[in-house]
Amino acid sequence: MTNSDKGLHKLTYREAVREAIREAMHKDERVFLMGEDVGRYGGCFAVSKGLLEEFGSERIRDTPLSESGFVGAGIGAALGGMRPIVEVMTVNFSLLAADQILNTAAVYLYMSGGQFNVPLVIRMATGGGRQLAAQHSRSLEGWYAHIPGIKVVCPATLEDARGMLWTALQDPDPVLIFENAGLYNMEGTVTATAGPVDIDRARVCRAGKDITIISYSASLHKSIEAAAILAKEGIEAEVIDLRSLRPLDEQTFLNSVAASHRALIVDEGCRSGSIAAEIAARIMENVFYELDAPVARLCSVEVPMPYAGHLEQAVLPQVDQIVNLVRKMVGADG
Amino acid sequence: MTNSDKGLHKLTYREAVREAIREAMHKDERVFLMGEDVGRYGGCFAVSKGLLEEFGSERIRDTPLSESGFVGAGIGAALGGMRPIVEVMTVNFSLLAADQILNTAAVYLYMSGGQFNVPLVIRMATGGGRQLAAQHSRSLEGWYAHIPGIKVVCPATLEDARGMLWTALQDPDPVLIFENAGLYNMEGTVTATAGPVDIDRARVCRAGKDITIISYSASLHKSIEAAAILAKEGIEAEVIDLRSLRPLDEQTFLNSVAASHRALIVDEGCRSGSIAAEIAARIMENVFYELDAPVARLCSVEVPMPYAGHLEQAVLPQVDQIVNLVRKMVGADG
Amino acid sequence: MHRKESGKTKTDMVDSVHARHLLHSMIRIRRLEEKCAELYSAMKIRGFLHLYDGEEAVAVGVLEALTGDDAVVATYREHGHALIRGIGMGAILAEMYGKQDGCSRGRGGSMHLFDGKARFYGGNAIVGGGLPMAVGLALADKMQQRSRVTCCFFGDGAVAEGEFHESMNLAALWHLPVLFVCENNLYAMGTALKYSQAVVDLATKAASYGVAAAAVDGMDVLAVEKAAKEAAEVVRGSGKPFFFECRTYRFRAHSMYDPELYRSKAEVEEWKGRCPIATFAGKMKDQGTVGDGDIEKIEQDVAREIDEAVAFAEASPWESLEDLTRFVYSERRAP
Amino acid sequence: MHRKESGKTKTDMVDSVHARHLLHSMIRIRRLEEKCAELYSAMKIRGFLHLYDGEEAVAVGVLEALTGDDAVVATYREHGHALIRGIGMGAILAEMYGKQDGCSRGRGGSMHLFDGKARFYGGNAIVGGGLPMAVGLALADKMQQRSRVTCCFFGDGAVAEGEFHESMNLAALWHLPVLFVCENNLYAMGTALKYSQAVVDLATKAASYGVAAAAVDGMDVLAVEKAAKEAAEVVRGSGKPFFFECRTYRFRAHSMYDPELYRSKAEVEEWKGRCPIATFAGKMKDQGTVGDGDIEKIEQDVAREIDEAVAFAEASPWESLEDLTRFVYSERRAP
Ligand SMILES: Cc1ncc(C[n+]2csc(CCOP(=O)(O)OP(=O)(O)O)c2C)c(N)n1
Ligand SMILES: Cc1ncc(C[n+]2csc(CCOP(=O)(O)OP(=O)(O)O)c2C)c(N)n1
Ligand SMILES: [Mg+2]
Ligand SMILES: [Mg+2]
Repeated sequence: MTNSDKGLHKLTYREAVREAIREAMHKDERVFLMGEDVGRYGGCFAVSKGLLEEFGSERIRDTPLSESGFVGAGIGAALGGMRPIVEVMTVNFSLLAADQILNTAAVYLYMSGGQFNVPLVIRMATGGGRQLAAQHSRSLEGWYAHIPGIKVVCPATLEDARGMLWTALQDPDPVLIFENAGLYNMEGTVTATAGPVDIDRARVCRAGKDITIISYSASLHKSIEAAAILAKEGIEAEVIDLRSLRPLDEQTFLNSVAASHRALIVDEGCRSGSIAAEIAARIMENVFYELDAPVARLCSVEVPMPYAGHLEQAVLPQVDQIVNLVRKMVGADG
Repeated sequence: MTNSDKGLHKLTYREAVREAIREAMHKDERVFLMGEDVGRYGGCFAVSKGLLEEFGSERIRDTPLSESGFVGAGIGAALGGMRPIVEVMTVNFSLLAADQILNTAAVYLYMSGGQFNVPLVIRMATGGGRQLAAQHSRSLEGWYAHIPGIKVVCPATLEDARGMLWTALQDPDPVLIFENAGLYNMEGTVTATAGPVDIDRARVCRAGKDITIISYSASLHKSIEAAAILAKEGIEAEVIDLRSLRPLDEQTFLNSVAASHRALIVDEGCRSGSIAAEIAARIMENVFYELDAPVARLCSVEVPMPYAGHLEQAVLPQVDQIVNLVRKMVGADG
Repeated sequence: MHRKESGKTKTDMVDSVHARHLLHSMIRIRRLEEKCAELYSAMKIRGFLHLYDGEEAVAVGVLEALTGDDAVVATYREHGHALIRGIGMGAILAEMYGKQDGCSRGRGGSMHLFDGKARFYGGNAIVGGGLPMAVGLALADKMQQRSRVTCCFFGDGAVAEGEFHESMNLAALWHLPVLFVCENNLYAMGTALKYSQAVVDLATKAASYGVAAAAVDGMDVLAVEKAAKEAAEVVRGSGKPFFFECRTYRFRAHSMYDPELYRSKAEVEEWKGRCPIATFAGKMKDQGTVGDGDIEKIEQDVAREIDEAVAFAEASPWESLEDLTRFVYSERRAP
Repeated sequence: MHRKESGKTKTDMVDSVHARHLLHSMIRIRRLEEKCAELYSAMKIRGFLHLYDGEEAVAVGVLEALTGDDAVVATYREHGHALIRGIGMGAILAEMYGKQDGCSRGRGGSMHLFDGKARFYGGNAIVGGGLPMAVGLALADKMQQRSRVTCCFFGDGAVAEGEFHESMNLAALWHLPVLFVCENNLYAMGTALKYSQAVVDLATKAASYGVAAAAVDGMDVLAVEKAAKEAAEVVRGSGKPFFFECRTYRFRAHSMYDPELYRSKAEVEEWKGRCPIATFAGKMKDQGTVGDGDIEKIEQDVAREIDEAVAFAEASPWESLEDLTRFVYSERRAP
């Protein structure tokens, strides 16, 4: 099924996640996948397609519509020595399991004085942009990142889609993996040996001296696109992929901003109380005197997501907005 | 039961909330209170004590332990023409109703193209400091403030405890009222005519030119205490009570910071992704060039709340920390 | 016109006007759904689209039991319910186009049809999420001494959600007039009922809440109508909830993305053989209650209605971007 | 020593060693709770404190049915369960003091007692929150082909939570070895069962999940023990869940803040007349299975154990502030 013995490997983000699951299931028999329609349906986003046939219904476990129940069962299974990957179809439905995630998974180790760690991985699709309206389009990864005791990672690239899962499974504590559903069809190549990645560090995707654009997940790609346009105008933007929202690798972006003196954060979450706000605050707290301009944020407009395409696109951060903002910021006193 | 025909009126925060509920129930027969143990038990924090006897079990409605069910029923009742006050015993348990709050209450008006507004008030106790450990000590008001479609208010004073409820009930949209449980025993006076208050505006509690301390709820009182200590040293801190976290009245604190050139935000929420981060970001975005020092945040340490008293106090912002921080900030280049 | 044949059971005794009305209703839904599928392929409709083909007898039969004052809470598979409840086909299609004249002003789409005048409370796309709301609507009626029914539709999949349990208990405990209508089409997306419920006879769930219940063949519009009317009468008369299971089947995929790996073509074909429209039409024709001409006329009327609705949707303007943040909060203060 | 009287039912036939063991266990709980109340007044213990007086027969009887390999998930009213499960009284009290030698290192307090070696999974203070975890622990056992039981305690109040429903269904659907133990003490805080459940006979809930069930007089330790052993055998033998309702009563207020407005003194007194310790002691004395001397000795042993535990807690150091952020995350990477 895979060509992993060959060098480079062409595939989609969806396939990268699938391969990561397959590999983990082969490497560690404690690993299993559980969630709504992961098996017989083939996965809501076709991520787990074919896995039921390969691993059987015990390890590719379809669950009833009981988010709180099966996320909690994931916690219990993790405590019982398994390494569950719980798929919550989309982050919107994870709100039904918010109690289990915050009040149990996130606090169990601490409350028990270090006795009970919860090696649970929860994967969820996130993000808007597909005209699914208010109940199916939330971007809550930044929101979850507020909670101590969990880790929150956001693979934006194929490497990370392929590699973060295993790293998360090796983590003794609960890790939430947010996959932006708009990325599943993204194609690219990963090396055959693509394996675990460090999820604690942000990554500089593009070097540049004029401004630092900090982003993650789907908006990373918009940021990179904008940087390419800006480069043609002679503006060199450094682009950073945060990768992990909790813990937040501040050193990487602080170093960059200290050098570029300007920062723009691009984030699909709603603006108020966003992870973008946190990053802005940290930049101010740490490299205030290096700043040539106030840190800017480009986030989603604060509305429940509308269905109509033109309205939805007006909610989400767009490439041209990034370009314009950067032009203004760099022009301001550069 | 009340002395509301006399001028000043001495009472506790708890009594102020109770009087607000009583008055609302008398004024508008569509108003009713529903939640766990609001009736026969007398209210978990004794807020609703005596109301069952006065209004009967239809309007002071004990619910089973079904947070999602009765919060959702509150939404339905609001849509059906009632004006429910739903009490979720503490914010910790509101996580069981997070789906109803975010995916229904917050989006219904928008999703329906303006047809169905949800005039629902949800009251919850919030906050730590009473040695209740990780599952009973969260401060999530700042977290909820991330969500468009709801309003989030935090009465810190007796006037607001007394007045915000009616204002919230007059609001056609869902309003979450967070009562810090540590304030229930706070005593003070309110005027007999204490009535609805404007919940859209922050309030300058104390004028000062050297720094702006921005806070709300329980930490407001710590901020005021710290300001008094600082005043003896000749440092004049302006103290602002945010009152509402969504919408956030930025003009009040921006004006203040523009004049004082320094800001400290004190917030019992966990630091990363806090409302404090949002305020810091807005200050930077709007009055960056007025700042003499980076905006500072004093938030809770990022741990699940420990039980032991000395550990818990080390988690929460404290008066002496505020004082020291301000001293340092004002000294820095003042 | 209406011939009463001896030996027929009571449900079969339906007059021609009513038979044509039921047939018309079901055909309106079916043709609308077909048009939606077509418009989806043409990319006029986007997002998720959940069609109701095969289940028409449920919405049509149940909604016959309600009055205009009653409330309806439905799911994301609600085009049929919205239509029969009286929302214009134009407003429904315009909504799916994302246009300003849509019944949710283009903000809701296929999954979120709403109508205040019809007391149609959506269009709820969180599975199980509408159940507590129905409880609350009924509570409001009870507290305001109004004798109305709140009818709440949900799928077999929703029964596994905690909110089902909480809502059933609340409605039973507080004696609230909710008609819980479980549209049991045997699958929740790709999960067959037997993989989601330890006990698959759903009507038995009601017992542990002390709620009256009935199950009916959801492919038989007359049976649904009759049983729904009885159920609604129980709700209206007692002020208490009723659990009404309609056993049905969806002919199409769960949504437009579903490759239908989880069920066999044979199973689908077998159920298609029980098509509620064809079955009912056939029976009525056999009885002579409706004729070929009647059906032809219905089809023509519906075709015209659909053409007009499409034209309406096409012509409707887009919401202005300036209004993007309108309706996040209400525009007025006093409720 | 053990006299078998004719005419006694089987549950009454208990040998003296076992009778003293049960009595000792129940008295340990009772005296510990009394000490807790005292220490609470002395402000040595803070936060919420939920005492178990009156319900001792449940924890003692049920835990007799488990082996050391089995897992226990309990609520915030879990001192008794923790104690009987083998956590030292010193570690329990030190926890309530907030000290470093506490079984949760002072981070949990009364509501969050934990012990890895005892497979004691807390100490869960979100009502209903432990139920899905129990399902998962049992799932892990099943997937790893271990024949163990997960025993999950919860109150009558928890039955109204959606998580009860989801957990029962999952355990039944997947055939998981969970012993669900409902400690029905008739109240959830101040809410009597009749105000929280439309159907108050809780054991009947199990039917809609196809789960075997039994209800037992929770004031009778022998009855609880016998029925619990049978229930645990069913779980162990079948690998399937069992719903076990213990009908009991709490003699004290819900927590230290509760003015007990919701029930009459007379009701409390009546139940106190059925005290599981006094009743059992009386019966055993009548039968001659235990003597006054036995009981005196038990009381002395327990008093000494408590004194030592208090001394241990008093002497235990406070956790250093430097360790405040320890255990937010694990210290090692590889699991
Ligand atoms: C809480 C929640 N979880 C998951 C989903 C994704 N989802 C949408 S429809 C559906 C199946 C629902 O099945 P059922 O209730 O039987 O209704 P049907 O689609 O068959 O009409 C699922 C899993 C959702 N919308 N909400
Ligand atoms: C989800 C949730 N809601 C509310 C509370 C507050 N609370 C704590 S105990 C309790 C009553 C629980 O009653 P029951 O389950 O019968 O257990 P008991 O206390 O009688 O042992 C309540 C309402 C909580 N801890 N968790
Ligand atoms: Mg279905
Ligand atoms: Mg109880």
